[in-house]
Amino acid sequence: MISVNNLSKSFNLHILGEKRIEACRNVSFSVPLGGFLGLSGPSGAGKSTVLKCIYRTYLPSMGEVWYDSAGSGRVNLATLADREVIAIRTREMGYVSQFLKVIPRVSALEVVMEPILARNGVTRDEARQRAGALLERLRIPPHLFDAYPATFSGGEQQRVNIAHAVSWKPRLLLLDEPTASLDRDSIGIVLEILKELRREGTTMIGIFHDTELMEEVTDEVFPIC
Amino acid sequence: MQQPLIKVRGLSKRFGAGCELCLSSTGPDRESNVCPHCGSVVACNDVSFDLYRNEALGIVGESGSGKSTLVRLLHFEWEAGGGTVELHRTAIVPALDEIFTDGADYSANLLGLSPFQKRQVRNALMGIVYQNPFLGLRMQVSSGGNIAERLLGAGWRNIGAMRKRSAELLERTEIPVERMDEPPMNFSGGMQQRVQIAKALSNNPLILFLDEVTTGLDLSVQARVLDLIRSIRSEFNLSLLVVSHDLGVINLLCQRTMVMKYGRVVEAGLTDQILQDPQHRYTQLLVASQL
Amino acid sequence: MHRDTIINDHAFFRVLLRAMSRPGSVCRLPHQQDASGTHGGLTVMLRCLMDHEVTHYVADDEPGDLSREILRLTGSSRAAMDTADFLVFPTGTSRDALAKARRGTLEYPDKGATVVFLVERLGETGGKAQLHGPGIDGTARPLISGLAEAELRLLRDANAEFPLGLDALFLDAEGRIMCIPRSTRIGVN
Amino acid sequence: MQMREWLDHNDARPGEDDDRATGYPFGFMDEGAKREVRRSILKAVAIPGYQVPYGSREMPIARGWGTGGIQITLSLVLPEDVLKVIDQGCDGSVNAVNIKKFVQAVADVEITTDTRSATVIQTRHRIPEEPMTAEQILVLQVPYPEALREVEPSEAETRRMHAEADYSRMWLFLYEDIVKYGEISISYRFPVTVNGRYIMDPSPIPRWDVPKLHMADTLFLFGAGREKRIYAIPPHTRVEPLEFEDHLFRVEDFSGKVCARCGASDTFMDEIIDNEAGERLYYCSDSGYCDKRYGQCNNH
Amino acid sequence: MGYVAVKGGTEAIERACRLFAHERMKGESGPLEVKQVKEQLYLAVDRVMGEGGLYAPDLAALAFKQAAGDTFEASFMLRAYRATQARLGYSLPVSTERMRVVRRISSAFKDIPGGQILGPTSDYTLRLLDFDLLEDDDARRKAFRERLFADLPADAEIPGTFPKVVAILRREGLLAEAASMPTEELFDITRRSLTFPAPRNAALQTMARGETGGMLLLAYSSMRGYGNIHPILGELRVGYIPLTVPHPVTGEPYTIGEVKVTEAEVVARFEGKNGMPQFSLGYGLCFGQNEIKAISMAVLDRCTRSDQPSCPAEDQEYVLYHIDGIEAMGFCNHWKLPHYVDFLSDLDRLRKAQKIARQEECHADA
Amino acid sequence: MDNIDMTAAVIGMNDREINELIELLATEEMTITRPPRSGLIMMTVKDSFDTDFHLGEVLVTEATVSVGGNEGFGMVTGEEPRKALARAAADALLRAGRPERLCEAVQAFLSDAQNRQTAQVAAEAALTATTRVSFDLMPGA
Repeated sequence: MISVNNLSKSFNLHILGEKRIEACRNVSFSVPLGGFLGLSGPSGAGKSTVLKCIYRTYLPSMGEVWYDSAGSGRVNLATLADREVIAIRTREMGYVSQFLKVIPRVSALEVVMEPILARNGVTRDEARQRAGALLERLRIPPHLFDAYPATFSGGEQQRVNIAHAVSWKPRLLLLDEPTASLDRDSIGIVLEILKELRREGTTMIGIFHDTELMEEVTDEVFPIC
Repeated sequence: MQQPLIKVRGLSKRFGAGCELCLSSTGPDRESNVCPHCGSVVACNDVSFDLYRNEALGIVGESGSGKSTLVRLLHFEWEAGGGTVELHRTAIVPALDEIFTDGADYSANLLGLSPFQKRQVRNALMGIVYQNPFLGLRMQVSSGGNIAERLLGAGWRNIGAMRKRSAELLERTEIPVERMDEPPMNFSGGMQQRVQIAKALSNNPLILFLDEVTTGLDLSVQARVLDLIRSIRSEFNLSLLVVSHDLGVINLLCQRTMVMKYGRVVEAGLTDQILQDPQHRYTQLLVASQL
Repeated sequence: MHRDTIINDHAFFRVLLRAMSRPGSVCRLPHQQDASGTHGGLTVMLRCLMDHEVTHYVADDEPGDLSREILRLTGSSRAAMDTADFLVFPTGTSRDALAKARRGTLEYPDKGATVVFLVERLGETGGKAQLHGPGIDGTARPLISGLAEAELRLLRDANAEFPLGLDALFLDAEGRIMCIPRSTRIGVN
Repeated sequence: MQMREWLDHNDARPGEDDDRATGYPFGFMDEGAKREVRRSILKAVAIPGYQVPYGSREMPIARGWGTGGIQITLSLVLPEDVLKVIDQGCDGSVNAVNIKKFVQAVADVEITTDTRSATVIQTRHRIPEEPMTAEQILVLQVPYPEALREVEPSEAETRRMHAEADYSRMWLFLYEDIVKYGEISISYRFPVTVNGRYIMDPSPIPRWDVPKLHMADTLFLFGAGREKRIYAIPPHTRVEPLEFEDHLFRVEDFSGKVCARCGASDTFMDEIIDNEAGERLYYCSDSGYCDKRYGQCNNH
Repeated sequence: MGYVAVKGGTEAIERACRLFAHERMKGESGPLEVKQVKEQLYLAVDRVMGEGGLYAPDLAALAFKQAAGDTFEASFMLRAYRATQARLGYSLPVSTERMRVVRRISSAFKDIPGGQILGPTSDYTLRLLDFDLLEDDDARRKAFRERLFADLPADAEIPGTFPKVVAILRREGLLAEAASMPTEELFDITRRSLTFPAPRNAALQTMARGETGGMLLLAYSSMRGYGNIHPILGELRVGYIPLTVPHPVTGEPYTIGEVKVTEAEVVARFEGKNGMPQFSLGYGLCFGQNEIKAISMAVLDRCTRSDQPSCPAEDQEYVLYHIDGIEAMGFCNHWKLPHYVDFLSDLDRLRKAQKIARQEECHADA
Repeated sequence: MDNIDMTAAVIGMNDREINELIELLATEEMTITRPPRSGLIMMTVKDSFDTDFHLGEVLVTEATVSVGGNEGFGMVTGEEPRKALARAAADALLRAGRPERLCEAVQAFLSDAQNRQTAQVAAEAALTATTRVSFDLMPGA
């Protein structure tokens, strides 16, 4: 479903005297539909870079990222037009970062409702119900639903972040250390949710701090060095 | 794939007599938009982009980059020096029938219309919010009157109906309706911006131009205005063109961004890519100094 | 200028004014001693309006006699059809010149040209075209014999974007005039 | 003429025995000036409500005293015309008398105070009460031809507004009035829309007279000498005062007022302070009409 | 009380006109000859001709006498007079380089080619009342003239033409070239109504017949601070220029007389067009000797060419619409005419608005 | 004698002189083809940018006179019917070139007037010249 061919990414820092930083080099792998690939490697090896290149937050320097899109057919995400990338992000591709990108002055519940409302074509009430259930499952106490996540603890923020990413059931989900700041119980719940998603057909690529954990959820681990 | 609502190609504007060397002597590489040979200012040159329905496109750059010029050209306030702006058929309203030839997907070049037709296009499709509320509002005229002016321009002739509509919009933009008959002069900067937004929304526009709308406002006030813009965007199905020198504003509102410098577009891309993987030297500087 | 000539110009203008403010109605010009034939009546009529400050164009005027006559009597010089202030069509046809004549600008619509057609005969009723608009009480259907078939349609097209347009004046062989200014809506098939 | 002959006739120094007041040509103005005015009048008639700029000439009466109206009158007047001149409704008013004297001297016309028998009426600030006919021309003197000047001082900008029919600021002005005062505060010079296109200043006539412009039998010509504009309303032309669906145009209210002289109760009235106690009396503003009614009452 | 509408105005008007004439005549002095006005009050005559837009010294003197010394009224009479006169034609364009100079100074340079010629001017007189003029008579005048001509130095001669100071600046590239000015259609404001932006030649024509005081006021506002023009007089000239028309038959230049004019060229702050900083020039020219007007005109010419007007004197429409003395005085005077109807209509509106306000108060109280 | 001088000479004449000149001219058969009439000439000038503009109008008088089929044109500034006529008549006469005796007399008359005027203008110019500021060079300069 997704195949990365010879992906390289380097940064050209014009303002630091044309300094060049190589972030990853000649990475190739592929993931079948419904598969879950883990990326491993030492810190600084370029695992996050690969995910960001797939999501197109980074522009790949070389190589291809072929993706079998439900809406647009087979496309190369490395060179796809911005508007189409947005379309794929909107309809198919989710991304969970290490930290919640806090949208100011939006309540926890609304953060989670927003993608459901925007993508799944359900009523506001239904979206609210789904978002509430998900948050509750991730052990966010209901009295925090209407509070702004900016005021939450790190763990709480990350759980809201995960809820936001999975709530709309994306077709492809990119996970960049989603469990890094979570306690053991919460990690368990997150893994359960990911397994459910897989059962419903979501393809995933993930980076996990904990190799055991990674091996537990993924089909295959691809080392990057 | 959806077709763009407006297609902008080669939009250019020069102030001054101009000479053959203007274009080659200005731009980001030359670190100037003033032609050293004839003194003309190349305010913007060869700008092309598409704006889609219900999307927010950011234009970022410092003052003199040409980003506000772009808005003035698209809003028909200034005469463009060159380029085309075409409108998709789906934007058609009865008053604009004539600018489409039978069956064409896109209208005639809007920049070539008569001033009268441009006014009709603007009245039917566009709204604008300026950084300086003095440009967008009549400070001595009541807030309700400010909104009514656009309705009057669209042919409304019923005081009661206009006041009802004004009240709705003011309420939506969180201005106390009992202050409807007060002039914006009496209001704080944030309130003035919200009256501007109400006025810009009065004709149910498809396209809303936001020109540095939060610049100069207190942080807390900025936040309220931005929240309002975010919520009306989806509510009114607007296409936004957001001009700002503030990457935070762009990041919050826009999925796609263009970076301008000395009248040229130096980089365009997904907003998160522009912020996290800026390509052009100038963008890198901008991002580095912002974060 | 002689007093009688001055008063004569006033009288011509009064008829012109009446005709222009009541489109479709046929008015008779004052009797003219020195008006020899149609052209004589025309130039004497034009004298109350034209001088060296304005230009004219005459169609179908190969040796240029009529143009010279206008210059002699009024001081108005000749200009191209797309710049002239007054256009004269002595044979009742503009040969599409109407489409090229100056229609003014939105800022200055008064820069639109005045066109004069010489026709055979004018009548108050019996015409095909229906005229509506300012100066007309209801509908006017003037008869214009000797006007080329296409002209009214050309005039209607030239006047489609009010206030841009042309103001037309028709003069017949017996010294009758009738006007169709740009404010008049012309219904022709 | 032989030179000797000329010398015999013109022996005195020129100017000494030459009565300049009567030495002026018919219609006073030089013919070039009249032609310019006439061309402008015809364009004005053809584009109802549009202000035609013209090269206004100086007249021997001051700018602002009716030079625009006079130039129109002088460029169309005929010796057989019967002229009526009114100012504020009154034939005997200072300015009216001056203008009458002047036109009579240079055009040899008959003067009347009777609206019915006049062929050309020049007026300042009033339209006669008696309905006018298709045979008459009413020439109005205009101090400010630009209705939009109220909201915009720049000529370049008002011209643009007219070009684009961009009238929302004028309408806004009325809206604000209603919000502030519950009533449109424009008393005279009430703006009108002519033929559905141009907003026009009807000259400083009271609102009372505005409806007389609508679908009239008469041609109205407006002359602004100082501002150098001529405009017109042809007969049978729609002239609609600016109004809102829920705030209609209204004329001055004279309900219950009766002319103390002729007894009319359906005319525009002058209000006269009768005594030091400030008691009011009302008289017809149209003195010619009042005279006529008064004469009829006293004869019967 | 009887009928009070203003009637019988005719008689009163006649009498008022006669009374005005009487005021001029009732004193004991002998009648003022028009020739005396023309020769002895020549600056007033010059001003009237300039503002009237008509060069006719005899008529201007007559108008000045008839107006009892009111220059507004007098120039107004000239304007009205010209409305009755046919336009016989246009002169050939004449350059002031052909001026027969009677006065010529520059405040930019100490000495200039041709020299500073002070000519007839009151600039250097002490503004003390000269009581000798009370004793003015033919004998004294004769003696004065004889004295004046008696001590003429033998070598007192004056060149036929003088080089222009601005030409010197131009040669050095310090001043914008003539070619920098756009070529525009020649406008005649006496034939056509001004339209904006007005071509520069129309602006110059308007100012040439503008009212001296009004132009001074606007120019002064710019010199003083509402604007930024600090004029240095490149050159000020007074003198006579020939009036030449094409001969009606041969078309050859045919000189029909001389016209006295004042010309001012002011040099103002430089501008950086075309990459090269240069001085810019303002130009003033008017009928007769009227130096205040010529300088004011030059300043306003420069001001109204500003790219971005920032004060009244730089706003072309503002300047050109408000400097005509005849229009301004006429309109000011017209407020003396009755406005009964307007005022009554005003009253009606005010009473209505008050009634509404009172009703609202009642509602609020209730 | 060219046109310019003739105009200047006629304009500079006083009433007595102009009457004398006309009497002199009227000894010959002269037809006034257009009697003197006043009117306006719009004076066009050039400013320092070579921009032409209209300075204002000048009151003039014009007339045409014919002598033996030769048309003479006279135009002078001011309301001066006699001067215009004299100017036109002199023009016509000198164009016709006869009678020679009269031509000579008129030329002599005009040239006398011109000489008187030239002297007067020179005297005025000399007076003006005395107001020239003389800048003495500083010692050592």
